Amino acid sequence: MSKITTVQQALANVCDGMTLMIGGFLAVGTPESLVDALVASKTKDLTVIANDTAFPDKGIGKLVVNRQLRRVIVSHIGTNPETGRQMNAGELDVELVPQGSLAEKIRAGGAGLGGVLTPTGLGTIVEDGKQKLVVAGKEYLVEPALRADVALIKAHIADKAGNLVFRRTARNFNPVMAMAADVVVVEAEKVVEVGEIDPDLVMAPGIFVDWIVQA
Amino acid sequence: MSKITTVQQALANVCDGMTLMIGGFLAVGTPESLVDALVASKTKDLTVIANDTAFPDKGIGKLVVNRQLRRVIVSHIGTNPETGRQMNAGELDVELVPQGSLAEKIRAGGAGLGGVLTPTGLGTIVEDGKQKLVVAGKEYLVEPALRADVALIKAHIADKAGNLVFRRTARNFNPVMAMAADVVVVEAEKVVEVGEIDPDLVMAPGIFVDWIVQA
Amino acid sequence: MDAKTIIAKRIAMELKDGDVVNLGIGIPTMVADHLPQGVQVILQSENGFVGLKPAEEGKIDPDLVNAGGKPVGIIPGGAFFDSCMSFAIIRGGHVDATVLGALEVDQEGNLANWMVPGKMVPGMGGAMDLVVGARRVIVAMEHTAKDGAPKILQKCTLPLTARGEVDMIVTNLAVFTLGKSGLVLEEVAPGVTVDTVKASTEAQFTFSPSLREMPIACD
Amino acid sequence: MDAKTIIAKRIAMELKDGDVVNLGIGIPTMVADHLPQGVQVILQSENGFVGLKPAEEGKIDPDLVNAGGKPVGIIPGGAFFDSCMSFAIIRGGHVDATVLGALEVDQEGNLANWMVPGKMVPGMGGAMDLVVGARRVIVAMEHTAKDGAPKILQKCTLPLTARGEVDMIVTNLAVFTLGKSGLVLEEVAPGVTVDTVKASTEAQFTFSPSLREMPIACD
Repeated sequence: MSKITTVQQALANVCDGMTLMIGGFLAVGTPESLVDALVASKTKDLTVIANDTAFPDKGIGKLVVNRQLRRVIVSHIGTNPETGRQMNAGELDVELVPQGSLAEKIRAGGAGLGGVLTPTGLGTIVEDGKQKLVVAGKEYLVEPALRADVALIKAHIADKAGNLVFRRTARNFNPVMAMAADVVVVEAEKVVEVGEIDPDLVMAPGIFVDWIVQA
Repeated sequence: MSKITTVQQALANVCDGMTLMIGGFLAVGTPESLVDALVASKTKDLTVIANDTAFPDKGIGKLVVNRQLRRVIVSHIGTNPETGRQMNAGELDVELVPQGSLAEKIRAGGAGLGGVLTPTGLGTIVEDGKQKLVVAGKEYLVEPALRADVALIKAHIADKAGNLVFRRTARNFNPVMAMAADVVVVEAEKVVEVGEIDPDLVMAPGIFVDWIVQA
Repeated sequence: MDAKTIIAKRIAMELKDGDVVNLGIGIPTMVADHLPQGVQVILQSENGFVGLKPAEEGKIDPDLVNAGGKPVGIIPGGAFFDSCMSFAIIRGGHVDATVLGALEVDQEGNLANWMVPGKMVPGMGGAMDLVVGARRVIVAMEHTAKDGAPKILQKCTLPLTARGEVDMIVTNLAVFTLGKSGLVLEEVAPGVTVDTVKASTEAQFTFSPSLREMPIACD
Repeated sequence: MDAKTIIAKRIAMELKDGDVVNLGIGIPTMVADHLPQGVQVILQSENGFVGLKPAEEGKIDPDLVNAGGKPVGIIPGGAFFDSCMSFAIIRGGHVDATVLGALEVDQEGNLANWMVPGKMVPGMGGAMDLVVGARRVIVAMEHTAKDGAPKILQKCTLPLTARGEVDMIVTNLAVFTLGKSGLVLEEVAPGVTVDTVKASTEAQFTFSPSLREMPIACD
């Protein structure tokens, strides 16, 4: 069964109310074709887990502006004034998570861990409602794992088995999110035949990937 | 300051009673020149954290046979009868850790996490003496982080800044251990100039590495 | 057909095309040789890759071994990774099935396959993670010990590998499943009676409404 | 020399050759331009690499940006990685120093730099991890707010970024260290009196036995 599909077919996996992970850091490494199709689809009430809400006209920001999100779990919203506006107006639920904790929570979700123990956030409002634990005499916050229904990620190269190669800082959250969702859709800049990527150089193995869309 | 040094200089960092991490899986990916020099050095009372104790004449097994170890933290000792013999005779303390938990404990040590929450080992003797925690209604074992004084690892290629590339299944615990020790010594099959490795293809960044020895 | 081949052939029928599968040493390894026509699985090797295949003669690479340290190969489309990623794959539910041997299994799905106190303590290696993490855990073993003692028990006596994780037991005599209704006998091997299975099994089990003969072609 | 340059130059003197350093946006970024001769640091960028350098003209790569999303370059010997590894590096103590701005710092080493309730809530981004994880946390800021209100307080009033992690504060007026003996005034800027520092600082502090003038060359 081929993993290569169209943007429309790939997004048939996304329904109202679902939780999505979307790769990218200030829209660098965000699968823009998938986001654009999601905007066109008018799917709504989504929860998005991502590093940030990018810009009003770029990346995840477009979903915010189009009011398709009910909730975001992100480390940063400062570059998208619309996110702050909707948050202050009570229209969008914003959960802010330290960037390193966010990465570990997603990784834990993909790795079958219940969570990790981190010193990050101790003594801050990030503590609120979280368990704390002492290990070897030091206190840590328990940061529970995160998973999503669907992950939308961007790769530089994908082979037809879904093995992925990322490029420069467009890598960011993409490989980690590839592990942590029930359905993983990749937008690849380049699609190559199986066997063209040296197995030592694969950055995310194809077994994580369900669908590949050519950018 | 160059990171390239001799085996002898690199091992000047290892003293009696220290805790070492040593890369490899049944001796594949183990830095044999470093192990041989350690055998010759007669350093003793070492604690070794590794996947296994390999074979009596290969990899970490040589340190067992030479009675330089007081304690091993490993997932498997079945291929080295001498480890079992010393354990049963009360001469060597053997802590057995599930392989995946061992990898995560080392990673946690390198990543500044206090530990991870894993379902592995629940209901088994691995639970003994460990904290348990319920997250989102599921029970997990708390597996605390591990660190070492010195890590001895093997790479296929190192550039002179310590950026590393591993090969095939010789990768195993090597990149993870590179994060988790105060001093990291790499035995590289090939040493190249800085800039010769594409920064996208570095598997462990040079900032982890203190010393490089040509195999 | 010998006992091991029966077990391997029957388990091979459980695997679907495209499944990611981790096979233990011994009988489980033989499963790969008996896959039905048209079924290709992706073999995961816990020492750090997906896409395991037998080594090609004259192409031995000392850096490319399986979890038993033996030389193997990799298929086009395979991928190498470090031990952390390998067990993230295993623990994270990215392995569809693991097939492994057992010293004892019990009617609650508990598995013991890693140590005999005072005798054999090789270490659990990756077994505990595999049994907890794989979506399906299939035990492959001869029905009884060499001395005829049952290995499918009411309660394991040896230290456990994992608690309540076994989904299926395939032996040379029978196939059992484990689920909400406990241990259920699904199939008996050709020429084997239910009474024989009963006599060699200590565990309590029920009969599947669709109890049948193990569909093993005699080739 | 303007306030920002004084601060950047003074902090640059704290960095050692080979240090791995993460620089925040604003004054901290300027530190890289004022490193003493012979000192080269390795800049870490939390969006996923070490070896940051300014972008070369005509060589803009949309995939290569800093943590503020601006085009940059990478030095030979640099390396890219994913966000998990980036913060493993940060949290794991592999960053020798982080330099970042503050809204408030207090005499217990607490730092507030990520939100003003009811006003500015951009999110903490990577700041909380950086302040907890870096071996040295150096705060770079003008000594007082624009309205002259002190920013070095007895106790932070804004939501904290991290508790007790600040090691050094460098302002246009003074240099403080934070350790077991609390907040210690180490240096005052050329032409600035201790009384001026006192008047613009709410926190209680002691004087270093080696209190001196900030060694900033006027070039």
